[in-house]
Amino acid sequence: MLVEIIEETKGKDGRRNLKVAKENLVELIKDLKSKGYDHLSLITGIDRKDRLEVVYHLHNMKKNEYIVVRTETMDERMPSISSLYAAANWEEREQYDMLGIVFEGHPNLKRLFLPESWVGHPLRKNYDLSKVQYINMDEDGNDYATFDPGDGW
Amino acid sequence: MAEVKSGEGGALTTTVDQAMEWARSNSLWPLTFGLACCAIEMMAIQASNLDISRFGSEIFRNSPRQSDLMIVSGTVTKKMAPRLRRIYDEMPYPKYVIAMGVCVIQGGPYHLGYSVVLGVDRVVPVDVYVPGCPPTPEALTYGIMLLQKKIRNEAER
Amino acid sequence: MSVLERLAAFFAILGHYPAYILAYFFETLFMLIFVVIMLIVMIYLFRKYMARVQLRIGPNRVGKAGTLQLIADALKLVGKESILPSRRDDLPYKIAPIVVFLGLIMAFAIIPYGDFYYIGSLTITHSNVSLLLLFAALAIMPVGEVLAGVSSKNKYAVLGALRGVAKDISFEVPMMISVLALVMMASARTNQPLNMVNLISVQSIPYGIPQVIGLGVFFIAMIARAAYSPFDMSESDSELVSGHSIEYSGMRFGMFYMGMFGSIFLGSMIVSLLYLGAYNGPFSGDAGFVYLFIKAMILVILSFTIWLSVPRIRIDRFVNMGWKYLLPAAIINLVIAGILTLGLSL
Amino acid sequence: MVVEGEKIDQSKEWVELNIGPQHPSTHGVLRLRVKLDGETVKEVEPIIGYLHRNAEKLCEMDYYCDSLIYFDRMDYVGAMNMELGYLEAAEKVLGIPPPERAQWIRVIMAELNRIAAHLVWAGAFGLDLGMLTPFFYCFIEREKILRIFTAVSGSRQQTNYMSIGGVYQDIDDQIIYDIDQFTEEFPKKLEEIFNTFVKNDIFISRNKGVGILEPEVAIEYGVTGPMLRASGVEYDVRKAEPYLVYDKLNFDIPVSFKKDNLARFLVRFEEMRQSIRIIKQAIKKIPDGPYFNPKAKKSLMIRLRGEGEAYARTESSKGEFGVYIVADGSVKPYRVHVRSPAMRNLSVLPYLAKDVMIADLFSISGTTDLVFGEVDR
Repeated sequence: MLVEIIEETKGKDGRRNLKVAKENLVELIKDLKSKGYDHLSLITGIDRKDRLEVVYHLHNMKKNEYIVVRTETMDERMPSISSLYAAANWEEREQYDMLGIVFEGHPNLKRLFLPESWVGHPLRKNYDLSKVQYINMDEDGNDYATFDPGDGW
Repeated sequence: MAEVKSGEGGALTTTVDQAMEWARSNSLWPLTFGLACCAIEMMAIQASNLDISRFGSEIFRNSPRQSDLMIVSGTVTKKMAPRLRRIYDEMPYPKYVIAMGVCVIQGGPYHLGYSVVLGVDRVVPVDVYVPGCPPTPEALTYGIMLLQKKIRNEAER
Repeated sequence: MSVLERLAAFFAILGHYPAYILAYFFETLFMLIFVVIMLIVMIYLFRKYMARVQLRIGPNRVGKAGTLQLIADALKLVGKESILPSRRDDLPYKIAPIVVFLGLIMAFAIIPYGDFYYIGSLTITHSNVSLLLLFAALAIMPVGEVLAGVSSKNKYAVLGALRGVAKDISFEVPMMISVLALVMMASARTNQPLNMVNLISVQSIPYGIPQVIGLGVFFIAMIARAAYSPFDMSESDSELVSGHSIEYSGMRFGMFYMGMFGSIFLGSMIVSLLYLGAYNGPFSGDAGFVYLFIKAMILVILSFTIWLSVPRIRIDRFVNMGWKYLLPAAIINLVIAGILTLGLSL
Repeated sequence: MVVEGEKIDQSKEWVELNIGPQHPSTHGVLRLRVKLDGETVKEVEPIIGYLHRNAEKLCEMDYYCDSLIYFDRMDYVGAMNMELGYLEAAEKVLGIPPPERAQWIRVIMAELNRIAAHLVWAGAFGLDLGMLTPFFYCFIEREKILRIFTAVSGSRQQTNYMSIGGVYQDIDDQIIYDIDQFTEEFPKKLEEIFNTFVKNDIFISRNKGVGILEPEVAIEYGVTGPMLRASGVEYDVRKAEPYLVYDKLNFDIPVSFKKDNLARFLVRFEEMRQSIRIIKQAIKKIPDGPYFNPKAKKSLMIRLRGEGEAYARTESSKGEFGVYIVADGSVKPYRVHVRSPAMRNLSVLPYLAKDVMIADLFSISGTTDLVFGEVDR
C-alpha cells in the first residue's frame, strides 16, 4: 500500500476493513481502483456523536474481492471521490442530505431527498424530531421547508 | 324517497339530482396516481381478478382534469403533499378522494418520522378511508362501493 | 329520391320553403342521433371486447350487462365542471372540441348509406364531387386537435399537437394517392368518378381486390387518422399524458373522446365504402345498408384488436414509414391501377 | 475516469418539460426535469425524494425484529427479497443463523417473489409502450403467487414472513403442493406472455438498439442486477457470494451482450425461467427440521443485542441489495444503511437518455425497473 493504514480489522461479515486518515483517503481509493476495485458499492456515514465516520464499500467485480475503507472526520468535511466513481455522486449527496457531511470537490452537492432549506440533518443523533418541519412548493415547482404549519398546510 | 326540496324546482330538481348522482356514482374514473405500496394493490383492482370496470371505474385517466376520483394509494410525504394538493385542485368538481392504507390515514408505520404527513386529510378532504397495510384489493373495491353509496345518498340529504 | 325530398314531400302542406327548411332540420337531426347512438354502441362494444381480450368481465353493474354504462358516463361528463385554464387562448380553446365533433358529423353526412329506401342517401351525398367533400371534411378534425393543443398553453398539449401535425402530413399524401387510383379506375366507366355513389356503382368487383396495396395503405392511414394504438403518438397516454386534450374536462373532453371513437367507425365505414364493395352484396336491394354496416363492424373489431395488441410506434419511425414505405406503395398501386384500367378495363 | 455525457449548451433556450411526480410512466413518484429540442431529449435531471419515508431513521429507533416492516415496504413488489436482505445482515450482527429448513423456505419465497416482481415490471413496461393487454396477463399470474404468500404469511404483498432466526411459520404439504402446481403451470403461461411481447415487430423496433449501456459505464455508476447482466457482465450475488443455500442449487445467470432495452427485457424473462428452475429443485431438496432458531424465540426477540457491524448483499429483483448494520451492543441498531439497487440504476438515466426521443425516454426508464419505496426509502 502506498498510504499508511492506521488499522486493519475484520468485520462480522468477514470483510477486510482498512482504516485510513482523511488526508490519505483519495489516494488509497485511487490506488484500489487502479487495482481493479471498479465498483463502488456503498458510502455510509455514521454519526459517532463526537465525530463522523464514513465507510466506503469497494468491490472488485472481476476477482470478486471486497474491501471496506473507513475514515473519520471531526469537522464534517470529507474529500469527495465523485471524480473517481460516478456512483459516488448520488451517494455523497445522500450522505450530505442525511448526515451533513460536506464532500469537498463534489460538483453538485445538493440535498438528494429533502429540499434545500430543510433545517438539520435527520440521521444525526442529535436531530430533534419534535421540531416538525413542513414542506411547501413555490410557483416554479421548487420545494422549500418551513416550520410554519399555517403556510399552505 | 326524498322529501321534496323547498323553493322552486321541487320534485323535478330532486329527480334530476338523483339522475346525476346515479350517473356520477356509476362512472367514477380514477386518476392514475400511484404513490407507494398500495399503488400495486390499486393496479390489482384494475386487473382481471378483481375487475373494477364492472362498477364503471374502468378508465384510469392520466390527466387530473378528466378524472373524478383520486385514490391516494401510499404514503404521502411532506415533499409530495403540496403536489398532491395541486393535483387535487386541478381536478374538476365534483371530485372524490379515497384514502387507501394506514399511511394515508394517519402515517402508518412511519408516523414517528420526520418526513411523512400524518394523514392525507390534513391536505385534501377525504370521502372514504380504507384501512390496511396495504388494504386488499377486495377492501378497496368495498371502499369504492361505499363511495358510490355515499354519492347516491347525496340527493336525499 | 333522397331523404331530403321525402321529408320535404311529407311537409309539403306547409309550403315549399318551410317544408324544405324543416326537411333540412330533420335530416340533420337524424344524422346527429344516428352518429351519437353509433358512438355509444361503439364505445360499449369496445369496453366489452377489451374486457374479453383481457380476461375480464367489463361493465356489468349499470343496466343489464352494463348497457347503460355509457349513458352514465355521458351524463356524468355533462354534469362535470368544465375547467377553463387561465392561460388559455380563449376562442380557440372553446371552439376546438366543437370543431373536432363537427368535423366528425360532417363526414358522416357525406357518406352514402346505400340504396336503402328511407335513409339511402343524404343531401350532399348526391353532389358531383362528394368524394372531395368527404376528404375535405376529414381534414377538419386534425385542425381542431391542433387548435386544442396550441391554445391550451400546456407543454404536453403543444407536443401532442406537433406530433399530430407531423403524423397527419405523413399519412395524408399516400392516402390521397391511393384514393386517386380508385378514381382513375372508376373514370374509365363513368364520367363523374368523384361522385361517391357513381364510384361505388361502377365497381363490378370491389376495388379492394385489384388494389390490395391501395386498400392496405388506406386502412393504415385510417388507423393513423383515428389515432389509436399503434399510431396514438399525438395523445399517447403513457408519454404525453393525454396529448392535445390534456387540459380539457367535462363535456369538452367528452367531445374529444367521442371524436376518437367516431373516427374509428368513420374510418371503417369509408374503407368498406371505397374498397370493400360498400352496400352491395347478394340480395342487397333495399337492405344494402345492413351490408355496409356488417363490413364496417368487422373492420371496427379488427381495429380494436390491433389497438389492444400492439405497442405505440415512435413518431420518427412513423414519419419514416409514411414517406419511405406508404408513399411508394401508393404510387405502385397507382401504376397497377393504370395498367389495369388500360389493359383490362375492369 | 468518470463517464459523463457532454454538457449541453446552456446559453440556448431549451424547452423545459417537467415530468411527474404524477405521470403514468414514472412508476410512482419520479420527477424528471427534461430539456427538449423538439422531440429530442437533451438533458434529463431526475429529482427524487417524493417517497422519502425516513426508514433508516426509524430503524435506529426500533428493535431489530421490528425494523423488518420498513424493509417490507421498500421494494414493495418484492417484499420477500427485502426481508431477506435485512435478515442476512441482522443475523450476522446478532449471531443467530437460521436453521437449514428455514434457509430453503427463504430461497423458495425469495424466488417466487422475484417472479412476482418481474411480472409487475413486465406489465408496467407494456403499459409504458402503449400495450394494454399483457399487463392483465401478468397480473393474473402474479395473483397466483400472492395466493401462496397469503397461505404462508396471511398477507398478500407486504408479507413480513421471514423473521430473525427463521421464518414466521412452517410450510406444510399443501403449500408445497401449491408451489409445485404453480411451477408446473407457470412456464407455459410465461411463454404466452413472452410471445405477446416479442412476436411483435413494433415492440422489437421500439427496444432494439435503444438505451445502450456500456458495461464500463454500468460498473462505474454502480448499476447491478438484470441491467448490468444485460450489458454483458456476468455478475450475480447469488453466484458471486452465495448466501442461504444458493451454492447447493443449480441455475444459470442469464447474460446478454446486446446492452439495449431488449436485452434487459430478455434477461428479466430468462431470470423468471431460472427462478422456476430453482424453486423446482428447492421443493424437492427441502429438508425436515426446525423452521426457526430457538435463540430467536418470539418472547426473546426484543432482547436480542447486536454486536459489531455487518454488510450483507443479496440479489433482489432489481440488483444487488445491500444492508449495512452497525451495532453498538444495545437492543437497537446504531446505524442501518441500505444500498438501493434501483437508485443506482436510476442514476444512470441521465447518461442513457441523452439525445433520444421522448418516447424512448419512457421505455428506457421503464427498463431500469424503478420502485420508489426503495429509491427514496
